[in-house]
Amino acid sequence: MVTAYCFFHRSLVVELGFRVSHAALDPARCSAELVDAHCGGLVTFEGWVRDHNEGRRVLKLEYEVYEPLAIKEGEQVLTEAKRRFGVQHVFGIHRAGVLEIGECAVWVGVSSAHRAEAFDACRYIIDEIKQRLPIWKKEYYHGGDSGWVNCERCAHPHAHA
Amino acid sequence: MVTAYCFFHRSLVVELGFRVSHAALDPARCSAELVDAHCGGLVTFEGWVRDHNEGRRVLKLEYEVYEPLAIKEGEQVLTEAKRRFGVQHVFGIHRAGVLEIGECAVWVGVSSAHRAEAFDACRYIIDEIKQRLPIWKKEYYHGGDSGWVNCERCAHPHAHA
Amino acid sequence: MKHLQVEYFALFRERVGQAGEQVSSDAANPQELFTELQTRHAGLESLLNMKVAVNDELADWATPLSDGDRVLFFPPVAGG
Amino acid sequence: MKHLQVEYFALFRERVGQAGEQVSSDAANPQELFTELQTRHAGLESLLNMKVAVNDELADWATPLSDGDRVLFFPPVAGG
Repeated sequence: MVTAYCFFHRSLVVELGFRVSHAALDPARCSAELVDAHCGGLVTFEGWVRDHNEGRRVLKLEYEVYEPLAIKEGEQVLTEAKRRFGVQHVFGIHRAGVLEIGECAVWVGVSSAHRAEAFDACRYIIDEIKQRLPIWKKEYYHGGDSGWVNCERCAHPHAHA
Repeated sequence: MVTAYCFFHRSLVVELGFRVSHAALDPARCSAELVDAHCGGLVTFEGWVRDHNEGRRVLKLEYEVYEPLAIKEGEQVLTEAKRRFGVQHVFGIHRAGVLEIGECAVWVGVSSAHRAEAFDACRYIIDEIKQRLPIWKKEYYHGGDSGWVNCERCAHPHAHA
Repeated sequence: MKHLQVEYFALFRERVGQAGEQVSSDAANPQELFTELQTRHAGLESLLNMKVAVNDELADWATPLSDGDRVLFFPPVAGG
Repeated sequence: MKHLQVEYFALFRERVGQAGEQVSSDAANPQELFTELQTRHAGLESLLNMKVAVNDELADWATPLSDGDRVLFFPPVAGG
């Protein structure tokens, strides 16, 4: 289980790659670690816990993360982004556990010589994280009930293959 | 002349809009001001002073800003981005004066309910800032000479209209 | 008869009422295993976009299972 | 004869050797004014993508000038 995050030396960014954190994220600290005098810019994405989703008032969220595979797949996504867009440095970190409204659930940053590829790479990483990593989100609603996002209305009557 | 930056109350973000700063930028502080419980995410771009440009080693930079028009045009760009992409909050700030390698020259942030439009709006804003605002960049090179970016090799033999 | 370690995540864990169990089964692959487990756990619905991992690798539902395999059932993900 | 306040920025300011000057001119528009100023300041080259503002509004090179106007000559910008 990885509880620290972002506490790494610059030259290790690539090796450390994707992380899961059980403590609040510190975006400034994450950004600072992507600094490089050869880079002209940094694009970051922060995902925040919204107070609503699909018309329902959300009070808090719980992220369940299967860490061994989330980290492995997260690393894979970062490696793909570096190779595909030719960017300098990439980093991503995802929260696990209970989060309040407004908290940062995921942080992705990309620094590179030019900005176009940093935008493309950052977008690629967050899109893939959302689709591929074994992470599940339970929303707690005003009124007392709760639900797993993407799961409650997708019962599949036929084979799942 | 505007020397403070980012010191504004949340509800004033739209009114204050684009800024020019003569002091170092604080990205964390800028980000924090775009926080909104209705927003699901934040995309930011930071432009950094690189140690090279077009094959030359750069030692430092000087930004000259004509503030009355830079602020007016910057506001216009932010307003266009909000309207065009339907995002919640937008903010941009540009440095003036002498900057060392690695310093943040420009910061743009966009928060919105969904991430796709935040990426598009952030990219639009930085692209337009670079093309439209009356800001000039002088690079000081290793070897002692210097040059105004985009100006030194663009003498135009004919009419300028 | 294979001895398998089965693990359930998120919605699946809640529906089954446990995070994992030891299972003895003749199921040839995860697809057959899941169908077999559904007869045992009424709440274990098939969900669109569910996934399976075998020994910490994402796997095809038709991957052959071996004795001692660890089979992880993932409901649809929602990171970010 | 119009009395105009002319201002030079960045490379233009350096080439002319001053940030601004009072000019009396019959130039009908910024284009004519710039050409006239070039005869006075050898370093004042026409640059691709240069711009002009009149009274703090970006303007067309053919905008008619009036007595008392403030005319700002901008070399190609490079923000960001």
